[in-house]
Amino acid sequence: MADLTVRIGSLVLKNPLMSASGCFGYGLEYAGIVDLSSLGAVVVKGLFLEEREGHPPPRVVETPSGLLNAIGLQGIGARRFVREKLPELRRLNAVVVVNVCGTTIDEYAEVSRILSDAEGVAALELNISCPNVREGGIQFGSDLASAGAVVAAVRKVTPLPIFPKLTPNVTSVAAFARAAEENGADAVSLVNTFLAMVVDVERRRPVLSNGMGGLSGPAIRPIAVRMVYECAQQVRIPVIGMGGIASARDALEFLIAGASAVQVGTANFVDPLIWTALAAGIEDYMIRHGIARLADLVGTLERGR
Amino acid sequence: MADLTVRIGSLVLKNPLMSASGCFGYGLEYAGIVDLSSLGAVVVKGLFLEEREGHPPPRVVETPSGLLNAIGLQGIGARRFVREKLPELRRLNAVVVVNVCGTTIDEYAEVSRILSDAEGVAALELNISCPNVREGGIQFGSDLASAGAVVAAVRKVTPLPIFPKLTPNVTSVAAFARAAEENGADAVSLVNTFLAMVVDVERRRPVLSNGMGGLSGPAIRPIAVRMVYECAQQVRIPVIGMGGIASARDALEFLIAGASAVQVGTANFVDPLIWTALAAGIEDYMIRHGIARLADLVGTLERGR
Amino acid sequence: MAPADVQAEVLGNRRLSADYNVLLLDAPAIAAAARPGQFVMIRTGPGTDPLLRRPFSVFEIVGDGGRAPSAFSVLCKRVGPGTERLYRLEAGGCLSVLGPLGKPFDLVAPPAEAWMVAGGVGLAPFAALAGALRASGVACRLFYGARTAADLFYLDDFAARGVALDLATEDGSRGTRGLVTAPLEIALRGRPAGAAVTLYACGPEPMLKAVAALAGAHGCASQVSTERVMACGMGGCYSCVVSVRDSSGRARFVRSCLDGPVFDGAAVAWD
Amino acid sequence: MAPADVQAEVLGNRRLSADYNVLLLDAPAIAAAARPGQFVMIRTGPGTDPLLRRPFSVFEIVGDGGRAPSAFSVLCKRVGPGTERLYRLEAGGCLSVLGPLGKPFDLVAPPAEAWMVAGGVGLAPFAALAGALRASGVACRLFYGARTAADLFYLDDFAARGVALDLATEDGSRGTRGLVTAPLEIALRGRPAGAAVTLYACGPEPMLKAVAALAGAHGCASQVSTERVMACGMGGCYSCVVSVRDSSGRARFVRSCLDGPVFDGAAVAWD
Ligand SMILES: Cc1cc2nc3c(=O)[nH]c(=O)nc-3n(C[C@H](O)[C@H](O)[C@H](O)COP(=O)(O)OP(=O)(O)OC[C@H]3O[C@@H](n4cnc5c(N)ncnc54)[C@H](O)[C@@H]3O)c2cc1C
Ligand SMILES: Cc1cc2nc3c(=O)[nH]c(=O)nc-3n(C[C@H](O)[C@H](O)[C@H](O)COP(=O)(O)OP(=O)(O)OC[C@H]3O[C@@H](n4cnc5c(N)ncnc54)[C@H](O)[C@@H]3O)c2cc1C
Ligand SMILES: Cc1cc2nc3c(=O)[nH]c(=O)nc-3n(C[C@H](O)[C@H](O)[C@H](O)COP(=O)(O)O)c2cc1C
Ligand SMILES: Cc1cc2nc3c(=O)[nH]c(=O)nc-3n(C[C@H](O)[C@H](O)[C@H](O)COP(=O)(O)O)c2cc1C
Ligand code: FES
Ligand code: FES
Repeated sequence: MADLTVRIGSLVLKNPLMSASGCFGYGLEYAGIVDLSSLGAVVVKGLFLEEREGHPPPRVVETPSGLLNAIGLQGIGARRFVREKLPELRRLNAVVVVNVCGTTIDEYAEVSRILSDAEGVAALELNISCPNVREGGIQFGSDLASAGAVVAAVRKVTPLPIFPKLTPNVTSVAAFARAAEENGADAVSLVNTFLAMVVDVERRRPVLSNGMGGLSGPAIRPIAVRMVYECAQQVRIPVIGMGGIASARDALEFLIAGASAVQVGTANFVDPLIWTALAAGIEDYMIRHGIARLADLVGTLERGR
Repeated sequence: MADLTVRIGSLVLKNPLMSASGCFGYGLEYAGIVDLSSLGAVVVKGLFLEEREGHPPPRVVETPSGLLNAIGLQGIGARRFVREKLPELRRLNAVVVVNVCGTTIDEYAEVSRILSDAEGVAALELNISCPNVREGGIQFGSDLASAGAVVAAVRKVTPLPIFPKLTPNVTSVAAFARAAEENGADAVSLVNTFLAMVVDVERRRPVLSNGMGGLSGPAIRPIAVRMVYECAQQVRIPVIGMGGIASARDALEFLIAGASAVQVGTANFVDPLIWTALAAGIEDYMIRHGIARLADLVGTLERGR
Repeated sequence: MAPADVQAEVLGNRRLSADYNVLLLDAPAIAAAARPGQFVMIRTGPGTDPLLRRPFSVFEIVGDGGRAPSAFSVLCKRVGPGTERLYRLEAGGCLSVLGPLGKPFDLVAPPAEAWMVAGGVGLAPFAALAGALRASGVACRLFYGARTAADLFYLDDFAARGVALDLATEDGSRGTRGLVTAPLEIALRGRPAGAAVTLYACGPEPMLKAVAALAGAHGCASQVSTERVMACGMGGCYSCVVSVRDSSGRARFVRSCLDGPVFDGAAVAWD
Repeated sequence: MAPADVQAEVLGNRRLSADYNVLLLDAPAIAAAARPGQFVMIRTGPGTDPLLRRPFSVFEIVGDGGRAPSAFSVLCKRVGPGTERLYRLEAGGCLSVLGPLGKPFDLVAPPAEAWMVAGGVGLAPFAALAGALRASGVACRLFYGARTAADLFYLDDFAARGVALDLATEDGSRGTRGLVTAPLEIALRGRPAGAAVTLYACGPEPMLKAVAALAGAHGCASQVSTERVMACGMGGCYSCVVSVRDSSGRARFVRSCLDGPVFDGAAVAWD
């Protein structure tokens, strides 16, 4: 049996598979069909301090091999999450990572503090890359100084591992990975969605009520793999890779390119039981290639032919 | 009958349809099955001053709804093009646009000069965005000052309409569109391909011999539409849009988002006779919506629901 | 009851017209658990274009003689690439089917009457609903509207179940000319005072809104089956929200795949 | 001759094994123009995944009695999503087919002999080639290798055309055990001095390289049909290059869809 454990800061995960934020609800929605404790970690929907309504529908539209969404971070807020969802997630032995949102640096810190004080949160993913809210999100994530400031501010208030989630909508994602590392991040996760738009040509309006949205799914996978590779070349902290993963082969692309762990978002919509196949496929590959520990596979891409 | 003519600088095209550079050879390859004079313009493969061998195969790999390529700008060079291809293209009444490449600003200017001196080149597209060559290309296209400098240098040596082709691999494509406008460009074209990578997991190497490549095709369309929209909002010169157009509906998305003309690349590989269907589909749409002139459709996207 | 993700064999594909077909799927786990008004998410084929599963109401639940249900059908209308694939499927093929999902209709009991209102493919949830209601002796009536007579399906089946039919077509080729809400309104006006009627509606959103309004105006309850783009069907994505008033009257976006697709017509905040 | 882009009806799909099938396509324009060694680009279905057309050699050219060819077939090996779709197609379906494309084989004339060397699905161009060569009285021999006996197809057809067969299988279940180049080498050694032989080869690249080397060593000409990923098949994209020496001996990348897929084995700069 291959050793699939992954270390991210002080956290040890039993395998490299995580649900991507916003694609797995609060985890509990899937508890009836997925053993949540079988995932390396359950990353839950992005949370602000307060509840949020999100955008009016239509919130999603399918594109060629992709999904465009502008949910607008509908959510119950950090406090209600701690009260209403966390106890059940703990009972199910889920390793819970919360995706932290904020409209100000103070809000990121405050949400992080609340979640750190609660029992049962394993790590914080800092969402500085959501393209679907005017304030916060991508506004922090596309400016090096702000991105660093968010990480530094959260670093001060929490002992939990933190990993900022980077936007792909920049010239150099790797520069943001370095800024994260320098400001005390334990890892970086990427990619969030690509800012994009679908036009309803009959109505001459965007299909989504919010106008633009974020593109995810297999369509973006080759770009995401490239970005993960670039970041992994430039930082020493672990990289958590995602973007279009829909099979063990896809996950292996990310791991070989340098991701220590991977997240699955859109593909979970198509195949909510994907986790078993992913774990089995990765393990099978490792056995076939004589790789005992996952860490020995991570970042083994050779350049040139 | 709807009026499909398009004006780009001093150039008037009979319709907004152009072949995308690198996806239509030198045009002549398709002369047996396509009436080249029926296209708004034929944009030929990128040309340096000298011949170029390009990268060893594999040069392309298919991705979900996309195509990743690293051809490496194999080409016959500007002088041979003028000698060997241009006369036949003129005979066929093609409106010829040449995609100009360079490893230095001087080379861009020199290639532009040679092409301007030749009889039968209608406009120059400045390729400052090819992700597949180390020198030149994207290196100019991802730095505002260099991009502006290339445009300014070419502007000095040619009376032909020039349109720099922008890379999508930057934080703000619109900033590059503005820089192009300020330096005398008659239009901008976008998007070139997205820097991306596919990993052969069995060999733990990139599938492409060059490592990374550029992603094109329907997969990228929603991102390209968004970028075209952003640029059209910020410049007064025409925007030539492309990225994954495979049907009249797709072309209309770009036109409505603000493109004055569109290019078709990858879809031409699938359907080399696509041009008739595109022209017919756009005309049909305009008649159905009571739009007499194409210019009255361009940029008519309404925001909000 | 947790949904199941099954590889269902296509037992038959009955093409009702150039656009409508009925797929019979061998899926005992889903057939046995499904309640009228619930839906399934179907992956229409391999590959990533189309990418997502598509939601379909459970149409008929098919028993194996007196034994437990072993199969169910979906009524499909061809509108795009996903339904195109389903239309072309041949018996013997296999489909990934996830379900049953969502909240079913609340079933009324006699003496209350059930009036079903279907617009086009909105007929889909009513075969199962009529079956369940008739089994408990509820008087049922189906108001069923479509473009034209050729788009009205399964009339004999509903009639054979003892469901009274009120038809409407936009072109007047069968039943009342116009929208189905017209005969519904007349029937509501004409019903004996005090007769308890619950309206069950499925169809285009303007129809649902009109039905909810008629229900309100005539003092009936209404249950409407909404249709939103659904990416996951499981509550994971928040794509499918409907604006619904809570007990305090405040409209909130709730996920129609979890809290619906059936809602109290009076609670929906129609826009 | 300009290629045609036709909507070809599938006249039949003969599944030879779990992985191989032969599609017969109704496409008079292509069938009439096609020469042995040319190929077609087939769109395997709607949608954008798979996105590109797939290249296939023209296998058999089928005449309508004595009249002009009206159909042709392709021999397909199932290796991925595109060939999977072609394997599953039923007669009556339609496919976009673009062709004929590329440079055909040069046909030798008697007394020169033609020895064809096929590895696996590399058999594909040789049915048409054998037909053309036999029609002009050229003595033909087919060296045909595959994994196992069950993967050797159309043996009777070639035999019936008067083609001598030399078989090889990797598992030894039929013919020589091992690679097909082994019996080829023996035959080259054993041939009468001065007998003019041209080798025609199609199969995996290492086989092509070996055949070209054998041809060189034994003073024969060789024509090899190369296989590259082809995005367009028309010369538009430069994806399909093969390194070929020009008259000055300099290796250059040339497009195998235009200047090939058939090349002089001696000119290819094998790596
Ligand atoms: C709970 C529920 C139950 C349902 N039950 C049934 C049922 O029983 N039977 C049934 O037939 N259907 C049912 N539906 C509807 C069914 O799910 C859809 O018809 C199906 O998903 C369409 O898939 P498609 O790929 O064929 O078409 P798609 O292409 O996904 O959608 C076609 C429709 O979407 C619009 N659209 C798509 N992309 C765009 C764009 N870029 N711009 C503008 N418009 C766009 C098109 O105009 C068209 O009307 C149900 C839906 C829900 C939510
Ligand atoms: C001129 C020419 C003539 C041909 N004639 C025939 C013929 O007559 N009959 C025939 O059966 N075939 C023929 N071929 C080959 C045929 O075109 C291919 O087998 C076909 O395109 C495969 O398509 P697919 O979608 O089934 O598989 P694909 O998925 O396109 O390709 C499958 C192969 O590509 C590799 N591959 C794909 N993606 C990746 C990746 N990300 N990393 C690593 N490897 C990858 C796979 O390992 C696999 O071996 C010919 C090819 C050429 C160039
Ligand atoms: C419907 C939807 C909602 C999302 N919500 C969030 C979110 O709340 N926070 C976040 O950081 N990312 C969010 N994302 C982005 C995903 O977590 C992920 O980064 C992206 O979808 C790429 O991965 P994928 O291609 O596997 O989906 C969302 C994505 C989708 C499709
Ligand atoms: C095989 C290939 C070769 C290309 N070569 C060039 C080139 O020489 N110069 C250039 O500016 N763009 C080149 N491009 C980019 C296209 O012109 C176009 O910008 C891009 O493919 C997006 O459009 P599409 O999705 O319609 O293909 C190439 C694209 C492909 C797929
Ligand atoms: S469809 Fe995903 S939450 Fe309802
Ligand atoms: S396949 Fe495009 S040039 Fe040969």
